[in-house]
Amino acid sequence: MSKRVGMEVSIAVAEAVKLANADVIAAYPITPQTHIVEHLSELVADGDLDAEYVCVESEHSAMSAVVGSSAAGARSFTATASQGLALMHEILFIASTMRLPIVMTVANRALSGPLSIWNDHSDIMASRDCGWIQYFVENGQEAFDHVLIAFRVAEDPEVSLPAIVNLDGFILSHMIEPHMLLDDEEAARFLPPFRPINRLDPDNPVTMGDFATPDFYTEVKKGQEEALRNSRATIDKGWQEFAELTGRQYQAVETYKTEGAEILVLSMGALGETASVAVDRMRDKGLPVGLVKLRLWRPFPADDLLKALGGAKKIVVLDRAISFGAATNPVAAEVASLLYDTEPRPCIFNNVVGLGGRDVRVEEFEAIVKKAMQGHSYPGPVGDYELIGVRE
Amino acid sequence: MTSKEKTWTWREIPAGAVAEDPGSSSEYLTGGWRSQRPVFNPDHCVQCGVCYIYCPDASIVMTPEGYPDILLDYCKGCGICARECYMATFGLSCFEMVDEEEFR
Amino acid sequence: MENLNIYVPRLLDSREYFTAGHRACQGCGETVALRQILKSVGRNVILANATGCSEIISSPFPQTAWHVPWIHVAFENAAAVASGVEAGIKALERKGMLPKRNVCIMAIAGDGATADIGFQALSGAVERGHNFVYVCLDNEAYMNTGIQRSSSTPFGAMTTTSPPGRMSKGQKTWKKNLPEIMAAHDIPYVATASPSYPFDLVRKVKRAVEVDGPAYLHVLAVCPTGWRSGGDETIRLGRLAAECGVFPLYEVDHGKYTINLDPGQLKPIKDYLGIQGRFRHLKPEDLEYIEGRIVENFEKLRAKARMTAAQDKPSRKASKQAPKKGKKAARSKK
Amino acid sequence: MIETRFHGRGGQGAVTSAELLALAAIQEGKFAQAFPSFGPERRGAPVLAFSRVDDEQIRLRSQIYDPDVVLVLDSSLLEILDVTEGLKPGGALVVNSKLPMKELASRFHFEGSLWAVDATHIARELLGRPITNTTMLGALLRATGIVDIDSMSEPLRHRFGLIAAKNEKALRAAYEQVEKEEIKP
Repeated sequence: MSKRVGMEVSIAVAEAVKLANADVIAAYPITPQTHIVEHLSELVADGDLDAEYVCVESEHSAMSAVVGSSAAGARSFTATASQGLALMHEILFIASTMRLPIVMTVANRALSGPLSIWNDHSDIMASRDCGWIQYFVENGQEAFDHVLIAFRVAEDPEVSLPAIVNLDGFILSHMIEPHMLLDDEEAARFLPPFRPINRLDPDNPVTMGDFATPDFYTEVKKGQEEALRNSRATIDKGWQEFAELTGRQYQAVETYKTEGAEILVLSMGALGETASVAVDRMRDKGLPVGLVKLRLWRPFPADDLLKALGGAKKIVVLDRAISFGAATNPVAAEVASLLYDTEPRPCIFNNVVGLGGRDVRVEEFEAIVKKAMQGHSYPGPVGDYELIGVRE
Repeated sequence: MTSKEKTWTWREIPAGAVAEDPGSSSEYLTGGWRSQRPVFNPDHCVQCGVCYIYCPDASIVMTPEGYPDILLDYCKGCGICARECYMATFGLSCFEMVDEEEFR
Repeated sequence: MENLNIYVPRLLDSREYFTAGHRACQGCGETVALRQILKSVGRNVILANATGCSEIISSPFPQTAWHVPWIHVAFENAAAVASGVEAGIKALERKGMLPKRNVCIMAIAGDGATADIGFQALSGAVERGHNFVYVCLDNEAYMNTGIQRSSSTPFGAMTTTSPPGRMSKGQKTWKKNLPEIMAAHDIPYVATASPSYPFDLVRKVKRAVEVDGPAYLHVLAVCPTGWRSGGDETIRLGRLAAECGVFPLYEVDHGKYTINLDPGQLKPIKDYLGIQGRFRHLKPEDLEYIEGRIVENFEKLRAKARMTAAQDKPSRKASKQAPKKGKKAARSKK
Repeated sequence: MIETRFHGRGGQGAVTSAELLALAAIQEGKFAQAFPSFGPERRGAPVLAFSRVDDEQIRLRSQIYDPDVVLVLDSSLLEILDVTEGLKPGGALVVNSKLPMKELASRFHFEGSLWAVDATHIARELLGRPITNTTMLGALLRATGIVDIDSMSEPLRHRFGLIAAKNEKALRAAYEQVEKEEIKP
């Protein structure tokens, strides 16, 4: 039976990995991810989880080790943040090309320099093209659920791709809150044993990680791209089956009070919950404001997002990372290209908020929306963005 | 690679781009790299197998009788066999390196 | 030490696990080593290969020269990948998801991937005590990218990034002593080997596989292309390297040093350097300097062998148990 | 929703206080958050922790600026911090202090109630060491009623195991001994 338990989100994530009966965990300590792997090492030390816990000497080796263990056929997990993800960067691309269904939680944190241990999305945005399935979660419950969902989808033979569950560092990772935990039987029902599509096996030797000449590289990349795009059907199926088990229904794009909204706020991650409080307040004041939350970042849910954004005149896109020198910031860039052909084309107001742990308050959401309501430029502005709260 | 593989569409590439056929590099013939060919003289051979174990290209196999058989499809003509032949110590190497030209 | 290589094939696995059709240069020493190593291990092995010559010559998609399961991930992480494979197999076997079969996990990497870019991953993996064999195929430079110097390039050698010139004699630094660094990790087994001595190499591979815990093999891989030597000189150069003391053949088995080939009087260094184009620019005084250091280093090695001679070579049984106990003790201290 | 700010020094267990309160609330079926001030503070430095408790799901994830309740574990912090900063009018300040109530009260100028108890004394006596995080929770519960005092037993047991009983005893002692004074600005 599911039970409702108060615990730190990081601990809940570790408990989900335990329920997934992971075989290998390789990780390196980095704030604010550390509590996840500390708790996992405790679970292994106490015999509550029968897994190999590999205390690697760097994140590069953490990712390399789970590539090795996954290729050996073991269900493999790691977690990291910020510089750690940056150090893994090289291997992320190889893991997805090799179609190894590793699951990783990233406790999103700013990238150095200057060194900042606090939360934003610059770490994952720098690795967004790594070919992994990428989820963003809003609270501890979603984080817990998505570890299991991520394994379920990643290991589906139709998909066989690695997955990242992004949870905001500190804001979620260090938060104590209630979680509905599954029991072993429910988890086992949802997550069948891992049956790898390729495995390092002396009885059936294959060569993994070969090099491709120009004659083949394009075809290999095309196959990988198709696999990631096609994973969407399995992701939806995973969410559906999870809803049948728990009653908790997830979607790639979720909307909050969007009916009749003229202006929509688009957010990813934990920001969405605070934003929803701001929407409540603005709706109470009679403002036609709604909220759209992107749970699935890769594969990008273009159709769902088009549907969710359709009809709005103005869209406030919240980015939590700067794409230095770019036309616009990462999320806004995707949204702008998505909406290029819509008629009439809505106005996109791009705001960068919450860099390096800068708190985002309900009042700030309201101010952002108010400003966008007064904004007139059309079509655009896209390249323009506002860095909220910066001292001039 | 075979011409068939060269026309593989992306759908035909195995997931993860694994090479599923062990030892398939043998489809690729490296014999064309050779400018000199080892010519074997069985009269000198003591069946020691030194040539076999030192061949970088696995292009010497031992016959059931214990003599080396050179796979000219793969031999790159490095000359290690001629040089390392046990009998070469006595000036009686089993292999003579002969210019490929002479076999045209 | 064998001095007669007679009837070699009868003592070895006749199957080829590293097949013909690979793209190595004529006279490649690395591929001789790979053939011998795999004949020694047999088919019950999983290889994790670093980026480098051995990887690039063997795995052009969709072909492969390998008859054993093989994975290549990147340049600097063969040890980390191998440690993950080992952990995965261990977990799956313990959980009853795979039958127990004592498969050998082996990492293969060049000297750059070992001494330079992959050094951290190697140190980490052996410190953690994974049961695997790490094989460094040392051809003394980044041959795959066109002969750039590594920290394993010997003093004075010409490479494309250590060219001799008016201000330079070639490689300015002494070769990094990887086997000793690995021995300092206090792992069960460290050995140097050369495919010019197949019996010795084959025995060492078997020992490396047999010990419980990490084992490190440092194998000299003569590279005619990078060393500017004749393709047919490869095996001979390997012998000269041992006989001149440039590449001493020795092993450190649970701390006990054994020199496997001690010619007493080392052969003159010019016998070895003189037939390689990469040393052609060196002057007699340079050779003298090199010779001096090599003799000195060989003496140090002899001293270590003498110092540890009294130590009993651990029996097979003991070698299976002793490191385990040691590991436990070390862990509980942390 | 009741928002509480906890003041302590690194190592005194302010974060644990916030955590225990949230866990007790969750156990009662309520919704709660507890979180530290996210920083690299080390032992001895002044630290903050926060909690939110509500009957409905909490969606607010910004920091707490205007708490309903402020809890101070260490009276020496009163000298260096304005612990009443942002405290809502009518809020409660719960302080560990051995000063007579009148003297303590004279130091504050906010609108609300001041609650004080000599938690250090209680902790020394009942726990054998001056760690006041669990003791002060007793004062907090008396002052606010955020959760039922009996709801603390389980989180304490889970957290402290064998020494849970001692901690609960100290918590209950503070609950009994805490004094109140209304403060006017």
